[in-house]
Order: sequence, then structure tokens, then C-alpha cells
Amino acid sequence: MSVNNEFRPKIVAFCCNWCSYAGADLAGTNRLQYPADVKIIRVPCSCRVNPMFILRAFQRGADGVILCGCHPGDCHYTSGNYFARRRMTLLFSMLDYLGIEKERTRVEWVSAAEGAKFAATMNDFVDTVTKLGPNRRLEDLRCKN
Amino acid sequence: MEALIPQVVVCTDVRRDTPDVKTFRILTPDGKKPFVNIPGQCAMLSIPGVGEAMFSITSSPTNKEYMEFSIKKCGCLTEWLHMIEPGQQLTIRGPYGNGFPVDTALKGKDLLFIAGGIGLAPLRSVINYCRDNRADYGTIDIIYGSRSKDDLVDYKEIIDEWMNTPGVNVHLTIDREQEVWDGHVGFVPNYVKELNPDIKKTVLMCGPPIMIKFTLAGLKELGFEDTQIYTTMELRMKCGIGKCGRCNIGAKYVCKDGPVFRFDQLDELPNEY
Amino acid sequence: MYSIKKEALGSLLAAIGAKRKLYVPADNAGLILFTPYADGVSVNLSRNPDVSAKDFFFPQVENICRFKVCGKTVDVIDNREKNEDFVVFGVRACDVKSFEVLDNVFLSEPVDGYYKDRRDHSLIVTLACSKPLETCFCGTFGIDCAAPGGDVEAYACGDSYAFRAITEKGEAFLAELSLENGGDEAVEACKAKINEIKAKLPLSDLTTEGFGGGKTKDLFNNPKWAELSASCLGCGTCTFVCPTCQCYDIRDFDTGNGIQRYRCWDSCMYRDFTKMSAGQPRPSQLERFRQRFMHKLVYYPENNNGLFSCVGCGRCLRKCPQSLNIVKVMKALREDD
Amino acid sequence: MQELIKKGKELFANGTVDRIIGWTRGELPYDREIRVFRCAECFEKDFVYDAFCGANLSKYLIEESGKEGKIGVFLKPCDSYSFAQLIKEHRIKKENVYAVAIECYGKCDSRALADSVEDAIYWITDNGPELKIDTVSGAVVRNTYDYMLEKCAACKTKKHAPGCDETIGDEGEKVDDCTRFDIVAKLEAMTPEERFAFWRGELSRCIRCNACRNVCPACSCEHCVFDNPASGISQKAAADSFEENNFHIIRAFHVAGRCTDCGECSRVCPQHIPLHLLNRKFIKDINELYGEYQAGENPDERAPLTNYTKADCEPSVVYKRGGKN
Repeated sequence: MSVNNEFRPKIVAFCCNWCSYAGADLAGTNRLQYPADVKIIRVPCSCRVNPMFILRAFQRGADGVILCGCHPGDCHYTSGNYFARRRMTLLFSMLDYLGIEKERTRVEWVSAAEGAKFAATMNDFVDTVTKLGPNRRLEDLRCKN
Repeated sequence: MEALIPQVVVCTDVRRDTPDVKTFRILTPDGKKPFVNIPGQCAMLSIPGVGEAMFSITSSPTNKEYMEFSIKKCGCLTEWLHMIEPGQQLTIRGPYGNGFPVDTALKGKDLLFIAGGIGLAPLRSVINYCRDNRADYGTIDIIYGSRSKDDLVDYKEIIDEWMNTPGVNVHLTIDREQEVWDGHVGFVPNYVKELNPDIKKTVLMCGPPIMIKFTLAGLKELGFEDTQIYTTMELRMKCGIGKCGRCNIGAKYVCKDGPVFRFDQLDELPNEY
Repeated sequence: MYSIKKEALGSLLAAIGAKRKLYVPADNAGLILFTPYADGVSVNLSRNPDVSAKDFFFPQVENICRFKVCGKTVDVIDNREKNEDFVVFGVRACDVKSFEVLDNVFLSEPVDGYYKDRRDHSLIVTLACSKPLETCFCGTFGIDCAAPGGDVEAYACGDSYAFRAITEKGEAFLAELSLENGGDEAVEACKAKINEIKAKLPLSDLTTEGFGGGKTKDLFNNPKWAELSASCLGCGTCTFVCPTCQCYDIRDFDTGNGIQRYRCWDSCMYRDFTKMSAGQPRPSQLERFRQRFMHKLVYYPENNNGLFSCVGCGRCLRKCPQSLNIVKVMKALREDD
Repeated sequence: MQELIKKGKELFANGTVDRIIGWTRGELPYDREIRVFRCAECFEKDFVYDAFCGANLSKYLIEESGKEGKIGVFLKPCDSYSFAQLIKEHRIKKENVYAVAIECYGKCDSRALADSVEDAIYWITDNGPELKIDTVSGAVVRNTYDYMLEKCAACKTKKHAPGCDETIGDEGEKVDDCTRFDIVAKLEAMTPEERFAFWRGELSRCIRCNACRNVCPACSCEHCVFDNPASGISQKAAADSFEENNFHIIRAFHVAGRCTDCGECSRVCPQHIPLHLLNRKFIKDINELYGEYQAGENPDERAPLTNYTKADCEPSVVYKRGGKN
């Protein structure tokens, strides 16, 4: 067996229960390929994700974190994703300000019907993060060994 | 051996005593007692990842086979402990604290044990020690109260063993009337006064702070002196060896200089416990 | 006594640093912090460093052990770091005294092996305080900043530094460096000058009268505590910059592939310090504030033959966000008499 | 200062207040501590208002306004925004506070001043533009403007927030040429590597004493997430560089949109970490992305993070703006 030393990023995807998680499901039932490096965490609404979730994902070894929610205007709870949008914008801007590669974080709106978009987004995000290499600036060394 | 590094032990048996108290039997992986202790001493039990806390050792040192801890569910670690099954490994370090002066001040004395609720846990160690060394002590009176019959810790042992030991008198009480209960009903402080114990006895007391407060007042009314009354204390602890600073009351560290104090010693300390 | 020219300090430090790990007081964002010696480090010996030297022996975070948990089994692994010999340069008299205060805690039975190992691997080069500050009151606790002690004593006298070995370890250390003899007279002059300044310090008249073991009853219920503690924020600054504060917490961190048990500095000023599921013996900031000072001025001396657990370094005077400090407490509590 | 003392005595005399919170002389020549004065006499004797009164009194009012009686307080312009914001958040009971707006021309950074003098300081005389410092080895003079607190050097406004009961002296104006975002902008213009190195250098000094959190008027939670063992992040110490970053990002984030930029966090930090640069980054972003917003200024306006518009920018805006790559 050959050992593959190629870097495979760990990606955490927070998916809103009502749209994006269903979108991921659709991608699966349609047999659309996206890398297995993406670990999906289902949340009730994109607004449920607080900044600490994102940071802790990085702490525990994620190389990229993506948040998927309903398209603006389509939130199951009317306005959750609007709040999430502001929050994540400010958080990502702050991470960038601290010198953490801004491509490691992303927000994407994926509806339940957009299985193809989900797969495409994940493929693209995994590619981007793979190019960036492992997360070094926001890692917790204690979690490494 | 580093004091802060614990040893691994196995919980070989879990016994439910009351709805919120379980007794855990602890042995080393090769089936021995983890260490030797004096009645009234404590040990740091821990579930790695959950936390570490100080518990009084409930079993008597005369029990050479195993060590027991009676633990009430009241916080984060204790809730986890209540969920474990036999065979689970835990960690332990100890023994810590001074323990009761069973071989010195208490020797040859008539003893009066007063306990409320889970307060029996540390006293059970002493009671069983005294029962096993029956000749060394005078009469033993035990006054034990709890909220209800179901909340009496070690009820089976009390009925089957303590009550059948010569020279041991057990007085049980519960807070409120219960159909299945034909014994005494009422709070411990009042029951103590009712029983009007001989003031030559030495008192060992443990229970909730409010019980201690009123029982102490009652005992003093009856003519007991502070120097006759022992209690065992509980404060937040982390290191167990008098270094981390949190169980500090006055110049004493409860983990090292306590947990057993005589009331005249407590009087010397600032009232911060 | 050995002596070198001031310009030669850099090459001396380089020579020490080549053999052992060396920490020197250096500039950092307007602070002076003990920093690992390396080329380009800007050594600053003008005043006592902002963070005490206790970190070298009692670091803010220290691994105790690691647990591997697998099903119902638990493995304990001692994964503490191995210490190598190190030298700390420029420690002042107050911090040296603080090591004694810490030793009484950590080296009493049962000995704290983590602390002891670090102590054994250390060599302390002290520096006499040529310019004590308005916040300095080490004299109150009988500490002479002109005779700092440690393994090797250093004096900044005029255009040279003089060194004197205090311990055998220090003797061997100085012998290795092959320095020139001399400097005795300059040191005496330097000491005389320090003593002259010491007498003029604003806090030079502060005494420990009224404090010490056995004073609990006199001080504990003093009504002044309420006002003294009123503006305390409950942060841990005073305890963390203090060279003698030694309270710690033990915590578990789930790393995802094992549990790391570590200890870290804790502060009696924090409300969760004594909080139990059963209650809180120190419910308000008044009790927490009182505990800190009572411990330093009464409880600790009671257990340690009258040695106070304050060394007068003055860091809490400078660093408290709201200007509370031990000097104020001592003065206020004494006013009654 | 005399005017303030006169006002304070008047408030005591006419029964408006039964106590006043203010500054008083501390142990050292540059120390000012905070005290609650309970009588006109002690107020007259001990109250001080001078160049060293940098501390913001607003946070104390959370507790004090919950007590019986009415408390008087003197608010500098920047303090008044914290005060107004806390009222907006229903953390201060306004009916129990009598707030007097007072002028401020910048306060001295006493630590920096003390550090600049090598000898023990006996006394400091404030002569306006210069400070005369008497030391053990003679007097030295320092230029007041060189030792201003950062928050004062980059003062944003001399105008008080609404909500004060009266004003002593003239109401000031907003500072037009405020420079408070200059360093933020400078950092944004750096490369991510430079920014990362900059922040590592600063944050690695953190000793997690929590002074920044405890002094912050916006950090008014009864139980902080960092003290909650169940939150999974209450690590108490900066056990890893991640913890340092995490603490400071989350601390700043939790006050984003509520932070009035009063500068207390940077003033109290014993390790000289420029914490205001984190808070100002959020303020700058909010201003640029969601419109100018000053916390505490408008009691009826919704805070930017509890508000939204349908036309808000997408988070991907971060890829385009901000720092270069």
C-alpha cells in the first residue's frame, strides 16, 4: 500500500436544517460528487452559528469552515440568515484582520433545490483550502498530538 | 511520585442508596485497595475530561478488601459519576486530610454521631471503624435524619448491622410523615434535644450547614462544650495538598489541616465557610 | 568580586547564552519583560521587569499529565516537559525573596515536583536596584534591594558591572566565565548610594506593625474592608503580576485524542474560585478582596514563622486598573489605632 | 474642579442625590481611585477631577443604580456614551442616577508617564501643557500631550451622549479630524503575514487577567461565557496561542455594535496590548458596511448586529475589501 502524503483538508460545513442540509441531501441522492473531506454539521438555522463555533472548528483541526444557509429572504425563521450574514461578515473581516487567511472561511446560500450548487460549492471550497494548505494560524497545538 | 498525578482505579460496583445517592466500590486494576486511610479522610476522584473533586472515603479502614464512596448527585462531576457502570476506570489520589482522632482523643469515649442526609458518608467510616474495634470505645449512639425514608443512606446496613451491634443505639428520624415509616418524625436538631444525650459523650457531627447550626446551638443548650464536638467540612478544593489556595480559611487549609475540626478550633477561624 | 565594563555586558550575556538558556529583562511594547536572550534583544536593566520572575518556576500554564481514555479504561501518561539548565539575569531583591515565599508552599510536603525541578535547574543572577521607584516598599518586609542575593549578585556601578558569587553554584558559574577581579570599592559606593535613595522613598516609612500571624480577629471584621474593596473590578491583574501569589487551578482539556490535565494560575479575586455546587463561602468581592490581603499579611505569616507573603515589589500598585493596592490596605487598616 | 465640587455639594444639599461616585486621590501621585462619597463634607474633602481621572465610572452604575436612593455621577464625554448605551440596554436604572456632563481635555496615561521617569516620583504638578514631576533626584518636566491616554490622543468627540441631566461648562463638538482609525487602516494595508505577526506579538503577551473584560462597560453579562465551564472555552489561561486569539476575538465580538470606544480596555491592560484596535476594527467595519454608527448616541436606534437590511453586503465582501493578499 502506498502512503499518500498529499494534503487533504478537513472542512467543516455548518448547514441550515431547512435549505442547505436538504440541498446536501439532494446532492447525495443525485449522486453528485463532492470530496469526503467535508464534514457537515446540521444547525437549525444559519443564525444558530455563533463565532465561537467557527473558531472551535479551527481549534479542533478544521482547515476551512463554510456556513450554508437559506437564500436571503427565504429563511424558515424569516430573518435568521440576515443576522447571520452581518455576523459572519464582521467575523470574517476580523479573522482577516488578525492575519488568518480569509479564503478559509466562506458563507454560501444553498436552497433545498440546489443540490448541484451544493456539490459545486464544496468542490470549489475544498480546492481553495487545499491550495492554502493546512491551517497553521488558528490551530491549537494541544489538539495535534 | 508526583502528588498531582493520580492512579487508575476501577469502579467494581455501583449501588443505588437513595434516589440521588450512589455508593461506588473502588479497587485498583489488580484488585487491591488503592491506599490505606484513617476514618474521615478524603480522596480526589476524577473522571478525566470531566473534572476532579474531593470526596470523603465512606468505607472503614478495617475493610481490607475495597474502598467505598457514597456520592450525592449535585454537580457536574457527580452527575457523570452517577452515569458510570461497573468496570469503568476512574482516577484517584489521596488520602488527604487529617481524619478523625480515632486512636487518640476519641479512644475510650462514649460517642454520639449526628448526621443529616449525605452527611452520614464521612461518619460511616468512623462508625464502622468503631464497631470493628468495639472494645476501644464506649457506647455508640447514632442519630441520623433525612428528608424521607428513601433518602436514608445505607439503610440496609443500618438495620442489619448497626442495630445488631451490642452497645450501638441507632435513632433514625425523617423530616415528614410517611406511610411506610413508623419511626420518629422531625428535624435532627429537635430530635437531639428530645433524646437529651449524656453530656459526657463526644459528638461527631456532619450534615447540611443549617442542621449543624441548629444542632450545635441545641447541644450547647444541653451543656456540651465546643471541645467535645467534631465536625467535618467541605470547601472547594483542587490540589488536595494545601497549595492551590482555594480551601483556605484563616491560616488553615481544609484539605490539609482539615476536613475534621473541633468546634473550638473552628471558632478561631474567620467565619468564611 | 569580578568586574566588567558596561560595554562588555553584551558579550558576557552572549557567552552565558551560548552555554545555557538565558533570560534577560528586555524592552517589549513599553514594558520590560524577561525574554529569552538572542541577538538583537534590547536588554533593559533600568527598572524591575513588569512581570515577576515566578513564571520561571511556576509558569502560567503547566501540563500535569495526559489521560488516554478508551471505552472503560483510562491510562495516565506523565507528559511534563523536561527542563534544562537555565539562567535568569537581572532578578531584583524582591523577586528573589518571593522565591523563598513560593518555596515554603511548593517545597513543603508533599513536594511539588514540577516546581522543584525548575528550581533545581535554575541559576539566578540578581541585580541590585540602583533606582528604586515610588512604588517600591521592599524595605517594609526587611528586604535590602542593595543586597539582592540569589546565586550571583550583580551591581551596576558607574561604567562597570560587578559580580559576586553567593552560592557554590554561582561560584562555579562565575569561574566558567573567566572574568577579571575587582570592583569591591565601586560596589560599596553603589550600595551607599542605594541606601541613600532608599531612605528617601515615599513608602520608606511603611511598616508591618499591626500585621502578622494571630491578627485575624483584629483585622478580619474591620468595617474598612467594604470601602477598600468597593471599586475592585474582580479581575486577576494583581494576583497575576504578583511574585508571591501562587493559587492555581487544575483543569482538563479534551484535545480530541486524549485529555490534557493542566494547571494554570488562578486568582482569589475571581468569583468562581471558591464556588461550589453547594454554595459560595466568599459571595461578594469584599470577601474575595479581603482574602487576598489577609492571606498575604496574616494567614501566610502565621504558617511561616512570620514571613510575609508580600515582598514590596510594587507591581500591584502600578498595574491595578483602579489603583487599589496592598499599601492602601495596610495604611487604611492601621488608621484606627 | 471647584465648579464640580460646588455642584456636588449642591446636589447633596438639595437632596437630589444621597451619594456621588467620583474620583479621589490614591496612594501614588498619579493614582486616582474610584469612591462613592456619602456626604457633602467627605466629597468636598476628597473629590478630585484632574488630568489623571481617566477611569470610566459608567460600569459601576450598573450595581450602584440597583441600590436604594439616587447616585450622582460626573461623566466625561466618552463615559457618557457608555452610560447611554447601558441605559439603552436596561442595565442602568436611569431613575436612580443623576448624571452631570463635564468637560474633558484629555487624560494622562499615568503608567506611561511613570515609566518615563527613572527615579521615584514624589509629586506631580499639572501646569496644563506640561507636567512638573518632583523625584528623588530633582524635578523633571514632561509634555502633557506626549503622555495622553491613547483614547484621548485619538479623541472622537467632546460632545456628550444624550441622557445627562445637566452640563457643566460648554458642550463640545465632535472631533472632525479624529485619527482613531488610522492604525486600523494601516494594519489593513499590511499583508496577512505581517498582520498575523503583529497580532501574535501583541496577543502573546496576554496573561488572561480579565482586566479588559471586567472594566469594559459593554461587558455587563452577569456570567461571562469565559467563566462558564459548560461553554467548552473557559480555559482560564492562554494555554495555547489559539486560546489567546480566541479570547480576544470573542471578547471584541461580544461587544461589537455596543462598544462605544471608551478605551478602558487598553488603558487597564497590564501588558500594553492595544485592545482598542480590535474593537475599532469592528466599529470601522460597521461604519463602512452598514452606515455610521456610534453606540450610545441614539437611544432609539437598533444596534447594528441586532439589525439588518435586505440589501446588506454578502460576507464575500471580505475577499474584496480589507487587507491585501
